[in-house]
Amino acid sequence: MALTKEQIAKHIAKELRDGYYVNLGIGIPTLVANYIPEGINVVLQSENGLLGMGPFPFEGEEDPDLINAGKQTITTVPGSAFFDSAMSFGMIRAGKVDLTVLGAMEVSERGDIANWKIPGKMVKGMGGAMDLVASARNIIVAMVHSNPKGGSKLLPECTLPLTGVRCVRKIVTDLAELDITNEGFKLIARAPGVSVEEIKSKTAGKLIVEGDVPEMIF
Amino acid sequence: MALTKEQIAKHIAKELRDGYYVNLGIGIPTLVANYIPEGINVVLQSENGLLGMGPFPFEGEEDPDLINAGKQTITTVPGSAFFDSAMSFGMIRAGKVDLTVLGAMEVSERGDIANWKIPGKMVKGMGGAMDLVASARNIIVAMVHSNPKGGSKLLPECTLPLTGVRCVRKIVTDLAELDITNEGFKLIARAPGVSVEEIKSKTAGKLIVEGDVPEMIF
Amino acid sequence: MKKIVASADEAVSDIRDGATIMLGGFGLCGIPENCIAALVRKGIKGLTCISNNAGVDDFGIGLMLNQKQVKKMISSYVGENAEFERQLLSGELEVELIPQGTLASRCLAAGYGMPAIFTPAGVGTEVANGKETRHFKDKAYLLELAFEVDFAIVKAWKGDTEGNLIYRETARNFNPLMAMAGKITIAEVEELVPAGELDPDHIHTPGIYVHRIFKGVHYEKRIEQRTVRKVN
Amino acid sequence: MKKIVASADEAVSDIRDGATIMLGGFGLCGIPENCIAALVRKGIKGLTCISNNAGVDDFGIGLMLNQKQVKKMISSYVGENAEFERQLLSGELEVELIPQGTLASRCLAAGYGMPAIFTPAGVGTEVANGKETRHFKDKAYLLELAFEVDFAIVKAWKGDTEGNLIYRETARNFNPLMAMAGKITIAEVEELVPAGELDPDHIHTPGIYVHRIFKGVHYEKRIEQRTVRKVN
Repeated sequence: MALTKEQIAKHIAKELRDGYYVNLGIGIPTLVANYIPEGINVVLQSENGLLGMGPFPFEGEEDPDLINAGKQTITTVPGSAFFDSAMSFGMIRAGKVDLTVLGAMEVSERGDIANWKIPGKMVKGMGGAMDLVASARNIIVAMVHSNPKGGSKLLPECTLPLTGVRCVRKIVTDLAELDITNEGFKLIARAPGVSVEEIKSKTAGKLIVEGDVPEMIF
Repeated sequence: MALTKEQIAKHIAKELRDGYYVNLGIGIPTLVANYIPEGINVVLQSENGLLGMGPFPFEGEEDPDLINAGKQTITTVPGSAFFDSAMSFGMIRAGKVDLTVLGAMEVSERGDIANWKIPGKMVKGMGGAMDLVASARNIIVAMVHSNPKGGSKLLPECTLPLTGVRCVRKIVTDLAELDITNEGFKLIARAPGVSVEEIKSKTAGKLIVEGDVPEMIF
Repeated sequence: MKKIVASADEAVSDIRDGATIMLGGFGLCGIPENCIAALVRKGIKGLTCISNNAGVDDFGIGLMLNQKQVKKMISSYVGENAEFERQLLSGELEVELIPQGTLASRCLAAGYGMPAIFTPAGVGTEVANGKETRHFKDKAYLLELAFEVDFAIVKAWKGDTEGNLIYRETARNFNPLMAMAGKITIAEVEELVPAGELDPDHIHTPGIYVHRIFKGVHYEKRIEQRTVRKVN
Repeated sequence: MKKIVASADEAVSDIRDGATIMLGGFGLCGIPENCIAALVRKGIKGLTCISNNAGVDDFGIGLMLNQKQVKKMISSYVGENAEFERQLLSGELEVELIPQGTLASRCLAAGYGMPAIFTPAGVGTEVANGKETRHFKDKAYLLELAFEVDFAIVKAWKGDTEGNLIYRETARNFNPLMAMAGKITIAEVEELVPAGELDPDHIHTPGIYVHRIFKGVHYEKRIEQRTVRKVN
């Protein structure tokens, strides 16, 4: 069975390590914050200028001066810090953010990512995505395996305009966890009940399957 | 009569305009702060990270966390701000400091300045001088006209290692006020009782004298 | 020299048709509401606006777009805004999209007197077109130039008569960077106090970067995405 | 992951002979007194020290110079220090002098992930020797590379358990810049408080840049030039 968005997020949360500074993109990545394993402390960075992002505020406690990069009202946790956008992207570029999770429209087998522009459609802009993918040491893409038309989003080459080149390290889709290797997409784990054959058929880029690929455990 | 250090400072203080941000170097330049004309507000910048430097503290009120670029204990005036060294030199480089006054060992007729290194002697370093002379929009040198051996400090070319090139705009010495022009040192004013001939004889670089050169008034 | 001006209208009085202006804020958070309203009243046209976003249909820079005052937007993310999209598709409006960190760094470069900076953002993408790419230790970077703008307009929480500014929470964002980048910088603040009332250790933008300051009024501080959690 | 360490000795325990370390402070103002004492106790040798100054004979980095622990100093201004001068003239000590603003900017570049910056400081002087000069709009700049250091050691006024730091007055100077530039950054603070006690708007160095923090003891805070005015 294909994973739900929540399960994709939960599986990615296993990558978190104690003390990590983490930047979570809009959409599925945001959900990762709900599944931080027990005993692990991570600090969430919001690239509009905050370390130590907390959950959404309770109704009536929204503060218009306190939003995240998705422009949502949020809160802070104890020990948070505010800073300007230059320092925010400065710490990202300097590799101080340990993990970045973001969505994508396409990922190539070399780790190129496209997630900001569809030719012919109104382009809203890259926001901070190009900075994040060019700089973060560890980039995980959270996305569904196939686009709405049923085409694979894991390709030999991206067809859409690129956001960054050779930067993605890992992809977690509704069907599988895959690492980007020099040889292509390496299958690390399958969604429960999803066969290697199904993943193979839905992955247009080169897929490497070594030995017995375990099922994810939730 | 040659000017005293205090008179050199007082004459330079006439260049101050209301609202100026000013950086004063060590030595004679520091004294300029004592002669700020009435009705004129200037803000003193200290490149170790302060805007709004005040006078020395009263005895017993010295604060070791509050020093100027000369490492002297100082105070602040109301409306001061602290910042780090990158921002401090950032505002200098960006031309936000209106006037810089500093000492020199030699100035050339093109406006080159040497004030940091004497070959054969222990070199202490340039500190912030190279940043200041390379960046300030308006640099006035305060110095005596001749070196201790009687040689001119206003030269066709500097003989000492340079601090900056073509950056000095004006020089006030114990004998004269001179502007740097495309043609050389232009005599603007004489110290009271000092003749054009004396200034000419003590200026090794090209000196331009046009019309009647007024005496300074104190 | 007094930096205090009486109103937003006075603060923007010498901004002319065709000017290039920067406006602080991220989304609708920390935007100079009073100055935007004054620019709309003033009715100047042909502006190039540098701002991370372009507002929404009826707030922020959207208000200027509605009056067709903007010739070109330079932003990292736009188009929460139907009128914006219409003008863009009809060719009335020009848009230059640049990565958010690059936007921030080009402001910083201007404020720190650095003519250009290197960033890896956009290497290998269409953002790199026409730009110099340079390698340092096997990593590729783009050379990006410092902004040069006539006016920067920012919003702070508190300010003093010397022009010192303090921002609040994530309303800081681009404001201190743009404050440093303007040839003329205009700051509107929620609270304006006499020099000496702000702790000099707490100041985010030293007054040397600020040329005009006034106390703004009637801040709406509209929330773009109101998200809440339920009380358990 | 706990950033708190018990002492200066624990904080510097893995700094080895031959390491490159940065030390915050300007003159004797805002220097990491506790860590310097621990480095002297530890007795490691062959250090390259990046710091704006080199202390005085019996305080600051001067204490490390006395023990001949320093192979090379990278500073903007040195030599308030007889032992320093002796070692320099005898060839025991190597010195690289760089303009103060360049020193600051090369730290900033490291902390902001910029491989290099351009500055006009030193153009046309011996500082420019061997460096790339480049013109932007007819003004010449030198290309200066970001620092790369193993350890940065800084002193702050207040810190919290997350590593957030606040500096006091001109004791800020190079400290926030060096804090950003270290692969490992060690902060000693006068007051160490639980997370949540510092106002997040007042923090100068966000904890992400700080790896180890401890409460320092017995600060001497020596004054280098005690200057006072007379009561009228």
